[in-house]
Amino acid sequence: MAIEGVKAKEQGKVYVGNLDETAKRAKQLLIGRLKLGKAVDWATSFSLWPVHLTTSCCGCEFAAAWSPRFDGEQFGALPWVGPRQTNLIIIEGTVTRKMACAVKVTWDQMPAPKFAIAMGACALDGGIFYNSYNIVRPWEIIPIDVYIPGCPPRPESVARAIVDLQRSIRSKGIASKWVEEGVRPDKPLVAPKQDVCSWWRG
Amino acid sequence: MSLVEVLASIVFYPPIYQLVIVGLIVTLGVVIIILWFERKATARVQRRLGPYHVAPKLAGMPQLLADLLRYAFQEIIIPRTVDRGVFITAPIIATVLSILPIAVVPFTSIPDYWPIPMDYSVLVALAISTVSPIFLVLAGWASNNKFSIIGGVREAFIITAYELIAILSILSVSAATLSFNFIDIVNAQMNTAWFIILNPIAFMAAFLAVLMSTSGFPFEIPESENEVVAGPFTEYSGILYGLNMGAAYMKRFAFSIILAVAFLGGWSPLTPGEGILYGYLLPSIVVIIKAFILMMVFSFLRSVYGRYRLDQALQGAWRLVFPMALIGFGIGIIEAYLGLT
Amino acid sequence: MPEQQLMLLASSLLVASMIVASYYVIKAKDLVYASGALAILGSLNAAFIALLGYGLIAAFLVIVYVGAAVMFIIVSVSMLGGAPIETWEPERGIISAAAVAGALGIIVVSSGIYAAYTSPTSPVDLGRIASLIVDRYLVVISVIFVALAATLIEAIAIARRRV
Amino acid sequence: MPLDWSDPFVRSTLSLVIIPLLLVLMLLMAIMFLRIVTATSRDVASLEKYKELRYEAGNPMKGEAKSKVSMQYFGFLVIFLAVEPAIILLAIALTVPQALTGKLLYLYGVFIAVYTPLLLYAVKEARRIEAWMID
Amino acid sequence: MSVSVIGGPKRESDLKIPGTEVRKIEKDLYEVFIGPQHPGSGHMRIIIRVDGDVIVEADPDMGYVHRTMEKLGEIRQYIKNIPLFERMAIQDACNVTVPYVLALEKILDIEPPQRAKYLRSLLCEINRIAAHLYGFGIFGVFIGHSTMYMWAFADREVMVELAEKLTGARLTHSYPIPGGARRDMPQDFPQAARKAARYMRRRLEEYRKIFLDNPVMKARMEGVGYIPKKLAAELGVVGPVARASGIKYDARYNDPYDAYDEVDFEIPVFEEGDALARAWVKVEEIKQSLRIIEQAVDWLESHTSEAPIHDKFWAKSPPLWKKVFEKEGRVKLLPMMATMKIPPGKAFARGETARGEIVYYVESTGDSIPYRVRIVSPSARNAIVFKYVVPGHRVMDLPTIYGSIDYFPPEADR
Amino acid sequence: MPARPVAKALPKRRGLFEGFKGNIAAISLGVKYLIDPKRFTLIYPNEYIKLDPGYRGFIVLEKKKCINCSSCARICPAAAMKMIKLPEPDPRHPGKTKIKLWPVINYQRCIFCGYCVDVCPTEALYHVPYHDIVYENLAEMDWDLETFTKPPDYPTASEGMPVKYIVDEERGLVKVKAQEGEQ
Amino acid sequence: MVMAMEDVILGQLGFIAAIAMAVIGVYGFASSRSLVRQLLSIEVLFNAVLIMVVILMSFSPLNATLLAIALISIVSGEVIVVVAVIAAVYRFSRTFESSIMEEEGV
Amino acid sequence: MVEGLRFMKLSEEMVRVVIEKVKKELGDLVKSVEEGKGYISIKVPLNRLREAAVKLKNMGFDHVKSLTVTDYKKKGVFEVMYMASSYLDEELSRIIVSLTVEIDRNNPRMPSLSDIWTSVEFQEREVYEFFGIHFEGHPDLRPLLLVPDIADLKPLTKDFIVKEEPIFKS
Ligand code: SF4
Ligand code: SF4
Ligand code: SF4
Repeated sequence: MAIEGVKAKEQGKVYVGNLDETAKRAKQLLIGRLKLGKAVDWATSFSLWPVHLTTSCCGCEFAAAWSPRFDGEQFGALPWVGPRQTNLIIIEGTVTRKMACAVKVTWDQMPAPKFAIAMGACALDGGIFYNSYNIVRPWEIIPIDVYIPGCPPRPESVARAIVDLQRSIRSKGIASKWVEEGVRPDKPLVAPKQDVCSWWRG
Repeated sequence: MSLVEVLASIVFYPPIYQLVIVGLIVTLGVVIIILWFERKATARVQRRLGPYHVAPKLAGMPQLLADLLRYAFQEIIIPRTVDRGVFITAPIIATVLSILPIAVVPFTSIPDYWPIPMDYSVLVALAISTVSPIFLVLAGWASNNKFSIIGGVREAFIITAYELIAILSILSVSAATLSFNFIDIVNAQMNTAWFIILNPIAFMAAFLAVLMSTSGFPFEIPESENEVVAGPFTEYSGILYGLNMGAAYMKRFAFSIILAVAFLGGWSPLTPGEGILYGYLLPSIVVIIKAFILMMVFSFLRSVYGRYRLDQALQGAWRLVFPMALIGFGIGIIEAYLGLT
Repeated sequence: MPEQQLMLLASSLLVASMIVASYYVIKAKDLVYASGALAILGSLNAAFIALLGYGLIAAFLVIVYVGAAVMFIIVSVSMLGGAPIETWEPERGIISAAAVAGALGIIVVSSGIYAAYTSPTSPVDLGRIASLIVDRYLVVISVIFVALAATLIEAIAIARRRV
Repeated sequence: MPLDWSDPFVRSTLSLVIIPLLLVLMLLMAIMFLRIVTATSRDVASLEKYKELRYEAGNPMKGEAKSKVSMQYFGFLVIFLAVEPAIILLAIALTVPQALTGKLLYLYGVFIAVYTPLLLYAVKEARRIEAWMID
Repeated sequence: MSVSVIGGPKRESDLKIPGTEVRKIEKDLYEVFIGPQHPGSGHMRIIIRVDGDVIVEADPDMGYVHRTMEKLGEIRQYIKNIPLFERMAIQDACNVTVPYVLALEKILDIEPPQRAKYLRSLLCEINRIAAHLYGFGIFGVFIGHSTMYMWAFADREVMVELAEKLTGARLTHSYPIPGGARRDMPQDFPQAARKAARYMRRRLEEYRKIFLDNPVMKARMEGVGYIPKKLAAELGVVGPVARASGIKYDARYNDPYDAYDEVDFEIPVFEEGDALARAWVKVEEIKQSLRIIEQAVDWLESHTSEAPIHDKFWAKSPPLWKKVFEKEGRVKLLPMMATMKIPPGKAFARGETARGEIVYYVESTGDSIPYRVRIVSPSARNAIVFKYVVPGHRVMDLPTIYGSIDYFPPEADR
Repeated sequence: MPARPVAKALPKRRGLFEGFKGNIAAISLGVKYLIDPKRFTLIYPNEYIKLDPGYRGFIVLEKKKCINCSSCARICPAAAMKMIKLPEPDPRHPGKTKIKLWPVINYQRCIFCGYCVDVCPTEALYHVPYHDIVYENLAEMDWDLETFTKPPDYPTASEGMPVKYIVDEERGLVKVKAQEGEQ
Repeated sequence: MVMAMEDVILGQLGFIAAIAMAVIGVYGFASSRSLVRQLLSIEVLFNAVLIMVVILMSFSPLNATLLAIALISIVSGEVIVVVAVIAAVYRFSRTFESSIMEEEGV
Repeated sequence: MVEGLRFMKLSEEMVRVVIEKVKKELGDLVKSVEEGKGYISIKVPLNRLREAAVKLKNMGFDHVKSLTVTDYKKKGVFEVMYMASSYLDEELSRIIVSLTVEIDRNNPRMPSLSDIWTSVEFQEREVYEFFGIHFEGHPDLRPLLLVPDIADLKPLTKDFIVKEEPIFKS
C-alpha cells in the first residue's frame, strides 16, 4: 500500500511537475500531429532578422547589402535592434577580444532557432589580420552556418549566404527539428575554450 | 432557425462581432496588411523592393505571416532578472485593452447592432484608451532593464503629451453636436458635412495625437531604437514581442476607427438598412476602410520623417498642438452655438 | 431576473478583486507595482460604479483618475527609483485600522445607511448635468478651474528646484 | 429564466469585461503553451549562460536597473495632471441643450482666460529642465 | 545605491530599533551602456551616466575594433601595409592610404607621374563622396530617418560603381602604390563620371528637402553638439567637424598633395558648429568633390595614356607588362616590390580623408619593413568629442552627435 | 588653381510658415518617390550582376604559364597564397623526381587585393569576374592545387540572368540586361 | 418606491468594499513611514470614499454625479501637490521617510 | 618643381623663418632644431618638456596631431614626439613641429601634457597602454583600446614579437 502511495505521488509529480514531458507532448502535437514543421521552416527561412552587431568594417558592405541596390529585405530579412527579437547573427568581419564578449552575449541572448553567418575573411581565419594578437576566430565562440569569403564580400555574397541559409533551413528542416528537439540537431554546440568575457570587470 | 442563421446570430452578436471579429480578427488582418503596406511603401520611397521573395507573385504579401509564425515558434525567453508575473501579463492586458475601445464604437445607426447602447460612448472610448499605456509602462518596469525603464518613462511622458490633445480634439466633435453619442455625431455629419471639413484644425490635432499615442513617426520616441533599443519591449522575445509590436498597431487601428467615425463620417455614404448585411456588415466595412486609409497615411509618414526628441515632442505638443486642439474645441462649441450641425 | 443575479455576481467578484487590489497596493514590495495595482483598483472601482448605474462617473474616474492621476503616480514613483527600503510600524497601523473599522462599522450599521442605495431609475441624464453645470454651477465650476490652476502653480512652486 | 441577450447590461458586460477577460486568458494560455513548446533543452542552457541575464547592449549585466530615472520633464507631467480634470469638466458640460450653448461658450472663455496665461507660464517653467532635476 | 543612515546623533539611537534602517538614495547616476550591441553605436561602447534625461558624463570606450594595425605594420613589408591600412576605413580606402604612400615617397624621394597624381585624386574624391554619403546614411538612421539612410546608400552605389570601374574592387581598392597607382582610367569612365556628377548634384537638392530642411530633422540637429571654434581648436578635432566650427583647415589646402594644387575647388567653412552645420559641410564638400572629379576626368582625358607609375618601377618592365597595360590598363608590379627596401629616414605625411585629416609617421631603418608606423586617424582624434561635448546634452542627442561627427570605430581603433 | 577656403553660412529660415513649407516639401517629395520610386534593385537570385572583366574576383592559376617563382606568395599581404612543394618527374633526369613549388590559395584569408595577379611575371594568375560564392564549412575554402587551377563553380549563373549596371543621369544607376557572350 | 432586494445587496456590497478598502488604506497610511506608500494608501482611502459617496448620494443621481466629479477633480489636483511635496522632500533629505518631515518641523 | 620638396608646399624660406622663431622663443630649452621630412623636429630635455610645450602653445601651436612613440630597444630609450600644429594661425598650420623627448625605456615616466593640449589626452592613454609609459598628472590614465590582459604585454614595444607566417605551406 505504502509503495503504491509513493508511486501515485511520484506519478502525480511526473504529471504535474515534469515540464519536459509536457513539452514533449506539446511539441509532438504541434510539429508531429499538426504537421506544422514545414510552416515553421518556411516562416523561419523567410524571416531571418539579423541582429545589429557590427563587429567590424564588413559592416559597410552589410549596410550596402540592405541598401536599395541590393535590398536584403526582399528576402524578408530585416536588420533589427535587439537580440531578443532576432534569429540571425551576421559576424561582420574581425572579432577582437573585446568584441568577442559582445558576440557571445548577443548570441546567447537570441531566442532559439537562430543562425549565424560569418562574413569576410577576418571572420574566417583572420584575413589580413591573421597574426594579430587581438583577434578571435568567431567559429570558436559560436556555431557558424555559412561562411562568406572576401574582404569585404560583395553585398551579393551576403544575399547568396542568406539564400543558401534559407534553402538549407527548408531542405533540412532545421528550424522545425530544432523546435522539436530543443536543440540544434545537425550541428554540434560550440563551447568557447576560454571565457571570452573574462576581461570584463563590472 | 437554420445553422447559418444561428451562426450569423452568434457572429453578429454585437459584442462578439466588434471585439472578436472586428477587434481581433480584422485587426490582426489589418495589422498584417498595414505592416506589409508600411514596409512596401517605405521601400518604394526608399527606392527599393521591400519584402519580395517570400511570394514574388503577391509582392511579398505573406511576409508578415512568416514573421508572425517565426515569432510564434521562437523561444520565449523570460530572463531571470525580470518580474515574471507582470512581465508576461502586462503586455497581454495592454494589447487587449488597446483594442477595447472598438467595443463602444457603433458601426451602424441601428440600435440592435450597437454593442453597448450608451449616451456617452465617446467618453467611454477615450477612457478605455487611456488605460492601456499604463500597462506598457509597467511592462517596461517589470523588464528590469535600463533601456526598458527609460522607454517606459518616455512612454509615460508621451502619454501626457497626447492624451489631452486626443480628448480635446475628439470631443470637439461632441461639442459641435452637443452629444457624446457616436450615433448623433455620425448623423450630424450625414446631415451637414464631415467634421474633417467642418473642423479641420481639430482633425489635425487628433491626427497628431494618434500619431503620438501609437508612436508613429515622427513621434516614435518610446521605442526610439538609437537610444533605448526597443523601448519597453527590449526584453521581450518570441510571440510576446510580436504581441507588443502588434499592440501599437492595434491601438492605432482602434483610434483610426474612432477618428473615422468622428471625423470621416463613419458609415457616411451608406445609410444602414434592414438586416445584418445592410445594417451591420456593410457599414462596418465602410468604417474599416476609412480607418484603413487613415492608417495608410500614418504609415506613409514613416518614410518621410525621422523622430523628434522627447522634449521637442512634449514642447511641440504643449505649445503647438494643444492650442490647436483648444481652438478646434472652441470651433466646435461655436458651431454648436451657431447651430451649424 | 437573471440579469440582476448576474449583476450581483459580477459586483461581488468586483468587490473581492477590489479588496485584493487594495491589499496589494499596501503590501506590494515594489512601489511601481503598488501604483499599478492602484490603477487596477481605480478601474475596478469605475466598473463597480458603472454597475451602480453611474456610467458617467465611471468614465470620468477612468479618464481623470486612472488615466491621469495614477499614471502620474506611477511615473513619479518610477522616476524616484522604485522601492527604497521602507520602515513599517504595523502596530500603529493595526490600531488605527481597527479604530476606523470599528467606527465605520458602527456608523454604517447603526444608522442603517447600508440599505440606503437605490439604483437610479433612469440612466443619468447627461443633458441635465450639463445644464446644471453651465447654468446653476457655472461659478462653482469656474472656481474649480481656478483651484486646479492654483494647484498647478503650487505644484510647480514646490516641485521645482530653486535655481 | 434565460438571459436576455439584448439587454444593454448583458451586452456591455460581455463586451467590456467578459470577452476581454477571455481574450486575455486565451492569449496567456497560448503564450504559456508556446513557451513550453519552444523551450530549449538543458544542455543548451548550460552553454548559453548569458541568455537569461538582462540585455545590456551586448555587455554582461551590470548594476541595478530599477533605479532613479528622474526625467527632467516632470513639469509637463504636472501641467498635464492639472489641466486634465478641468478639460474633462469642461467636456462634461458639452451636452447642454442648444439654447444653453452661449453659457457653454462663456465657460470655455473662462477656461481660456484662466488657463492661457497659466499654461504659458507653466510651459515656460517646464522647459527649464535644470529646475526640474530631482537632485 | 547604498544603504546608509542619515547622519546626526538623534538618528544613531534610532538605529538600534530593528527595521528602521533608511536606504539613502545618493545622487546615483544611471549608468547606461550604449554599445557595442546597440543600434545607437557602431562598434564601440559609450558609457554614459545620465541624470534623468541629461547626460552628465560620457566615457567613450573604444577598442572594440582594435586590430593592431600599427604592430602589424611593423612586421610587414611596405607594400603589404597598403591593404592593411586601408582596412581602417574601407569606404574611404584611397584617402586613408594615400598619405602613407606619400610618406613612403618622401623617404624614397620620388615623385609619381602627373597622371598617377590625377588618378589618385580622382579616386580620393570618389571615395570622399562615397564616405560622406555613408556618413549621411548612418547619420540619418541614427536620428530615425531611414529614408535618408537608404537614399544615401543608393547614391553611394553610384560612386562605388565608378570606383569599381576604375580599380576593380568595390571598396578595398588598394589603389595607390609607392610611385604611382595601379590602374589607368578605362575608356568609358569619363562619361559615366560626368553623368554621376550631374546626377549627384540633383540628388543633393532632394536631400536638402527631405533631410536638411525637413523641420523635424532640423529641430533635431540645430544647436545640438555645438562646438565653438576655440574648443574645436583645443580638442584638435578634424575634418568636417572642425570646418563646421569655423576652422579653416584642410590638408588638401594647407599641405597640398597629389593633384590638389592644380585643380580648382573650395573648402567650405561654416561658423555654426552644430550638427546641422556638420551635415551642411558634407553637402558642400560633396559639391566640391564633384567639381574635382570633373576637372580630373577632363585632365585625364586630354592627356595621353601612359603607365601611371614612376619610371623606377616601370622603365625596365618586360614587354608583356606593357601589353597588359595597353589592353587592360592594369599596371603590373615588379616582383621586387614585395621586398622593396627603403632607405633609412623618417617622414611625416598628412592627407585629408572624408572624416578629416589623417597623419602617418613612417620610420625606416633601411630594411624591407618599417621600423615604426604611427597612424593617427581622424576618428581617433574626433573621439574626444564624446568626452567633452556630449555631457549636458539629452540622451536622444547622443546619436545625433555620434552621427554628425561621423565617427567610424574601425578607423579610430586602427 | 589651388584650393581656397570659403566661409559659408547655413541657410537661415525661421517661422511657422517656413516650417509648414518644409513639411510640405518633404511630404511631396516622399509622395513623388512613392509614385515613381526610380529603383534599381537587384532581385538577387533571379538576376546577378555581370561584373566587369577587370573585377578582382576569385583567382585561378593557369598552371602551364606558372614559372614557380613564388612572387605571388611573397607579396600576399594576408598570407593566403602559399607555395606547396609537390614532387614532379624531372624532365632532365628521367626517372627522378624533383620538388616543385606551386601556389595555392586559402580563401579563409584572401582579401582579394589582386597583388598576386599583378605581380605574377607571366600572368599565370587571373581573376574570374564573380565573387558571390559562399561555403558551409571552412575546410572547403582552403584550396589545393587542383581546385586552384580551374575556375570555381558559380551556382548563381545557373539560377539567374546576368544584368549590368550603367550610370545614368536621371536615375543614378540603371539595370540593363547583360548581353550574352559580351565579355 | 419599493427597494428591490438586489439594490440593497448591491449597496451592502459597496459598503463592504468601501469599509474594507478604508481599513486597508488607513492601515497602510498609519503603518508605513514611506511617503509614497502613504500617498498610495490615501488613494485607496479615496477610492473607498468615492464608493461611499456614490452610494450615499444615490437618492439624487444628479447630485451624486456632480459631487463625485468634483471629488475626482480635486483628488487629482491633490495628487500633484502631494507628489510635488514628496519630490521636494526627497530632494531636501534624500529619503521618502515621513519622519524626516517631523524632524525638520515641516 | 624640385623633387622631394613638392610635399612641403611652403617654401624653404618659411620653414627657416619658423625654425628661427622657435629657436628664439624656446631659447635655451631646445637641444636641437632640425628640419625633417614633413615636420620640424625640436628636441628638448625631459625636465623642460612642459615649459617648451607651454611656449609652443603660446606661439600658436594649439593642437597635437599625433603623439608618436618609437621604441629604440638598442638605445634603451623611448622617443616621444608630440607632433603639434596650429588651427587658428594659418601660417603655422602649414608646419608641423615635433616636440621630442627621450625617456628611459626601463622606467617610462614623463609628465603629461594633456592639461596644456587637451587634444593629446586620448593619445596619451593610448601610449600608456601600448608602451606602458606613465604620464604623471594625466587626469584619467586607463587603457583605451585594449583589454587589460593584453595591455599588460605592452604590445607596441619591440619586446612583444609577432611573427609572419612563412610563404611555404607544409
Ligand atoms: S574581412 Fe576585410 S572588410 Fe571585413 S572586417 Fe575583415 S578587413 Fe574588414
Ligand atoms: S588577392 Fe591578395 S590576398 Fe588574395 S591571394 Fe592574392 S595577394 Fe593574397
Ligand atoms: S607569381 Fe605567377 S609564376 Fe610566380 S609562382 Fe606565382 S603564379 Fe607562378
